[in-house]
Amino acid sequence: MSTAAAGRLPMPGMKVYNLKLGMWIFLLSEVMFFTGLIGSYIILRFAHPEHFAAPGVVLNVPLTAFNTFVLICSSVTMVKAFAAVEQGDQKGLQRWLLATIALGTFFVGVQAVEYSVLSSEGFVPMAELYHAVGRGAVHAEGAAEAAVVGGPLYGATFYAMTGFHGAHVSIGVLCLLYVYWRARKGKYSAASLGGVEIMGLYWHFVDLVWILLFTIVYLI
Amino acid sequence: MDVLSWLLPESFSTFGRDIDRLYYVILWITGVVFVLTEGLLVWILVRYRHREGRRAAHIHGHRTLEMVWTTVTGVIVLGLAVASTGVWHHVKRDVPAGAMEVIVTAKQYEWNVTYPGPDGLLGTDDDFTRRNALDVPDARPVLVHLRSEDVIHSFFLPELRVKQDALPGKSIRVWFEATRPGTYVIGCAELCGLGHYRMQGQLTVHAAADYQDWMQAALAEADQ
Amino acid sequence: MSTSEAAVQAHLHEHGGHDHEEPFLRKYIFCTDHKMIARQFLFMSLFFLLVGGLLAAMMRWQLGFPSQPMPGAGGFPDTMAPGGIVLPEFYNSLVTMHGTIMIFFAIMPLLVGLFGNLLIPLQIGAPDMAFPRLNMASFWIAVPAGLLMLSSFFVEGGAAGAGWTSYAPLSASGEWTGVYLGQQLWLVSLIVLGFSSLAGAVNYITTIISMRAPGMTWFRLPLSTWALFITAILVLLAIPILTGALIMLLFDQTIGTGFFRPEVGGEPILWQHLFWFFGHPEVYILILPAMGITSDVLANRARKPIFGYHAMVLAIIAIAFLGWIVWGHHMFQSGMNPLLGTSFMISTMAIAVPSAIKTFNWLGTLWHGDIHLDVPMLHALSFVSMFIIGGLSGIFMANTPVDMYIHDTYFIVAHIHYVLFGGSLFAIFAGITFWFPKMFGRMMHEGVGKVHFVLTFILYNIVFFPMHNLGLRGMMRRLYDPTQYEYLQPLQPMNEFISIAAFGLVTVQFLFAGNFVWSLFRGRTAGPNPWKSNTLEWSVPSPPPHGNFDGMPVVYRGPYEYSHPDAAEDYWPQNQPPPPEVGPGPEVALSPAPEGVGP
Amino acid sequence: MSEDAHKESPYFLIWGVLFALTVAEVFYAFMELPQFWLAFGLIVMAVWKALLVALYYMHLRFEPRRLWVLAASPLPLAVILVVVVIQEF
Ligand code: HEA
Ligand code: HEA
Ligand code: CUA
Ligand SMILES: [Cu+2]
Repeated sequence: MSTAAAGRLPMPGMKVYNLKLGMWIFLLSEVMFFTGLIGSYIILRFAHPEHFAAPGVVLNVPLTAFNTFVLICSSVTMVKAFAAVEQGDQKGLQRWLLATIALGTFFVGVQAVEYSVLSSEGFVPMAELYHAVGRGAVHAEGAAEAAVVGGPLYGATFYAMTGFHGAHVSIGVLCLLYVYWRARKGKYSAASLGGVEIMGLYWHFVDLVWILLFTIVYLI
Repeated sequence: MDVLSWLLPESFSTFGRDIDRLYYVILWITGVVFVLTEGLLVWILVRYRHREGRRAAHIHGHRTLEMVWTTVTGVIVLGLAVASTGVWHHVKRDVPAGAMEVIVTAKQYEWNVTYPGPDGLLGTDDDFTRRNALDVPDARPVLVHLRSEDVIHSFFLPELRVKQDALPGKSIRVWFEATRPGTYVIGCAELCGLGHYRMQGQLTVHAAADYQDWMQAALAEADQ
Repeated sequence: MSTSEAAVQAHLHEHGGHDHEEPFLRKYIFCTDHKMIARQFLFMSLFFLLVGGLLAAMMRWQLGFPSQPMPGAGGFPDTMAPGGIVLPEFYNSLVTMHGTIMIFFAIMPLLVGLFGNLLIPLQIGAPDMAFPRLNMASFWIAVPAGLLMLSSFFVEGGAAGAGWTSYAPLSASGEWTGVYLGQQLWLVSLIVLGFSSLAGAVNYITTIISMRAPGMTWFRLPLSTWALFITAILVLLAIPILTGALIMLLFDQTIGTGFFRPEVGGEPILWQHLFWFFGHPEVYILILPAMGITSDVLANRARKPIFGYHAMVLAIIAIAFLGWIVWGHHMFQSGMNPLLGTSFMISTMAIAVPSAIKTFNWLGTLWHGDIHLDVPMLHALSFVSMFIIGGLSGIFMANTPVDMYIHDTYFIVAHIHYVLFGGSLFAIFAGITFWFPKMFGRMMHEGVGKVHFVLTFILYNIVFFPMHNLGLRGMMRRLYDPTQYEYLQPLQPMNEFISIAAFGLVTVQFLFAGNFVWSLFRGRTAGPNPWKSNTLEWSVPSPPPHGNFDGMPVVYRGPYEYSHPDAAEDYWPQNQPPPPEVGPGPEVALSPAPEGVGP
Repeated sequence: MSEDAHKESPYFLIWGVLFALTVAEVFYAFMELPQFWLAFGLIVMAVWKALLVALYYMHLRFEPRRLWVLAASPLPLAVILVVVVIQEF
């Protein structure tokens, strides 16, 4: 019986093995999840332009552009990790994985800083507490009301989208740690790299989502 | 039993007739389809029930038959859809000119109706508001600006075949033209909280000639 | 090569081919065998079906006998039913939880969790799912979701009461309903359940694409597997939309964001769009597997090939595809743009076309058949006839002007139950009785089964058919006390009558429960193939051992070769090698077909 | 399982392009352009970047056509949802 199964998985002629196929299928559902979030943002912004602000007025574009760059770098380190394991280069695999972990963590860290600065400036998701005045401007005593930029939908959609993306990155970092731990134990090789490859797929997907988010949320 | 009737209760608005007509067309179509399919099913069950020694035919399908029923169904339903668009646009989009306008504001669990007052204009000083009572003249289009203060309600005039959700934050235009004086029910058709079941008002349609009298009386009452 | 392969191999290695005692926990609780997970889903969802049925009974009590104390219900807490009299807010919770539990915790796990797990690997000739551990996780995520949902009855403020559709802003803030925690538990529960469904969907799709036995080409798949495959795609793409919307609503509820709260600029109608963009595919998730099951049972019990197999497959795909562009038909009266309404009416009507293909092909399958009216067949037949009724009532509602009158009335309630009870649940009864021997190695009792069927069929129609008429008289749904409206008072005798029949309907379900439990232990033992069926699951013992197949099955023909002139018997199993003279050349028969290789 | 084709993949070249496009986006966003052209240009660049990631880093370019189709399948749904709902406002 076990021979039967062994001869079967993957099927003769299969080009895409199960784990990778499964990851792709999972990513399709992720596409729909972000469709819901980003779609809602687009729709709400279209319906209530007055709730939103021009790029750079409230959000810190240079900082986030830099963070985008960090995430792109982490994509290239991830793909290098995969290339390394393809060549059976264990040391390279570990080194590139570590770099990816570092960059991913850094990205989340920057986001945390960004959040805390933004929220201290009154840019919060809670509708009743929203009172962002925009970068540069300071809350004048009592005049805060007049200077508010945008409206509560801005805060809510911003945090929902970037927050869920950040959660994806954080989960990705945790998974990367696990992959790294396995890599240290020598579990991957050129003939067995499924774990690294699907990790990469997830990571690049998260990067891809960020590319879109950065453009839609920060730049348009 | 009267309750089990498939006829609609009488309708008292101009477009009520059109809606009812569409309903009867569909009732006929689906009725015929229902009788044919269920009849066929029963007949087949009797005719081809298991008999010792009988063997089923080995048939994989029938191209022509399949084409026929696909096309026929397609033509019927798409024809029906296209034929109904006129009524739909008439009801939801083409608000007749010269309608009398009122504002109906829903809130948990009542209907507040704001009337234009004697000058016939909304938003002026002589506007007045009544609770759970909508009074309109007969044979004249009425345009309701439907609003809600809290959650979604649904403005339902069963006898006039009107139903429209009231959305908070929006003002939705609903119109109707009653064809007979009388009193009718205003129901709430969208779950809006624990008092949803008792959120009802009354629509009174006055003969056109009496409407000014009613307006005077209502004004006098509102002034007190 | 891949971990999944390793997992299955390790699994097979562990269990060997022979029986050896496994620890209880591994065998019954944390089991990765797809058949055990199927049974776990079965028991869980039958429990929830029962809960949903009891909630319905309480609702029917209030509707039939408004504000009279429920008999024997004096023990209810005062926040729900003081002295047994149902409070309006409790009624709203009952409606909400009845709809939610039935849809998400009874019918969906039965169709997708039970039949998906049971049938997919067996029918395609695979030893297990592609990801057995993920499969186990899928069940063990569903359980806490269910517990969360149930627990909401016992928290302060009671269970969610904004309808299973939870329209914002009613659901977006407790201030409108008085339900805070209950609504939040409802949201969290469905978010958690979503992960379970996703795990299942990923598994099913991967398994069907890549683990079919040699010769099992796409067009040799049994229709239940086809339906489950398309359903899994719908789950995969629809559930995340719901999850996203639920999360936003949860934020509105808890931290006070304003996505759906108009007082701070949010858009209630956006919730409706997101909900129904998920919701309509969801109702097809609830009917497609039922259609697949029905097809399998009809062909088998009529001993005839499916009429127009290819058309049946295409119709499933067409329904699934069209299902994505019709969601607006739930919102005709919501204040949506009337032009959108028109396009949604046209696309909705178009769904009648693939549905017609299915219906007529079922009739064609029966035509010239050799029809055995046993219990699974009776249920499958009533699926067909009830689905016709439910589908035809859909045409009324799809018509925008007519919907203006019947929207949110009992006409809709009738439609819901004709498609979901008459449709899905009857197909589930058919499926459970048909595959019971495969799951448990025993047959269900035929006599009791027939009595249960007859009584259910009659009572069901008595309960739900008149609801069409109530709707046509203008009776609104989610109405705690219809007698509050004067024009509805003449309907009260009918409501009372329906309620009494509904109590009967709930009661006769205990025949099924009794039969089920009795047959588990006492049923006649079934051989591997009691129904003389062609599909692969019947080529292995009942219940099948770990790893399912002894060696790799090879598939030579389609699943519905009943009464073939070249075969001696009136069935011809998919894996039975053809006799040398008539069989197709070995290269056709043995090489896995080109489509059989996945992407 | 991994085709030799993408061994030669120009990972760093793609990285350079992604970087350049990001910089270009930021500058473009702050140009005084009509709203439509602003959005249009930014979306083109974003989609371009996304495609690069999908094609090269996720190796879609080197996968069988079927996977390609699979990966693209939810996109029409996403477009339908947004395009339809936006008609409401
Ligand atoms: C399994 C579940 C299921 C299924 C399969 C369907 C199938 C269909 N549904 Fe239903 N529907 C629900 C579950 C389902 N529905 C639920 C739960 C709700 C309520 C949600 C809520 O508000 O709580 C709902 C609500 C609902 C509405 C909203 C009503 C309202 O709130 O005002 C509409 C409107 O168009 C609708 C239409 C249809 C149509 C056209 C089909 C079609 O797919 C039916 C097609 C089938 C046939 C037409 C019959 C067979 C065909 C023939 C015999 C051929 C010949 C036919 C002709 C020539 C017409 N449904
Ligand atoms: C699959 C779905 C399903 C099923 C099966 C049912 C079954 C029933 N429903 Fe339900 N119903 C809905 C889905 C369903 N319903 C939905 C979605 C709504 C809308 C909710 C909303 O508006 O938000 C609704 C609303 C609804 C209403 C409208 C309430 C209102 O608007 O105010 C009513 C009123 O009569 C009703 C009644 C009933 C009755 C009497 C049954 C009976 O048929 C119940 C019969 C009993 C059973 C089916 C239990 C049987 C148990 C077993 C067989 C298991 C036993 C075995 C073992 C334990 C081993 N339902
Ligand atoms: Cu207001 Cu229901
Ligand atoms: Cu629908």
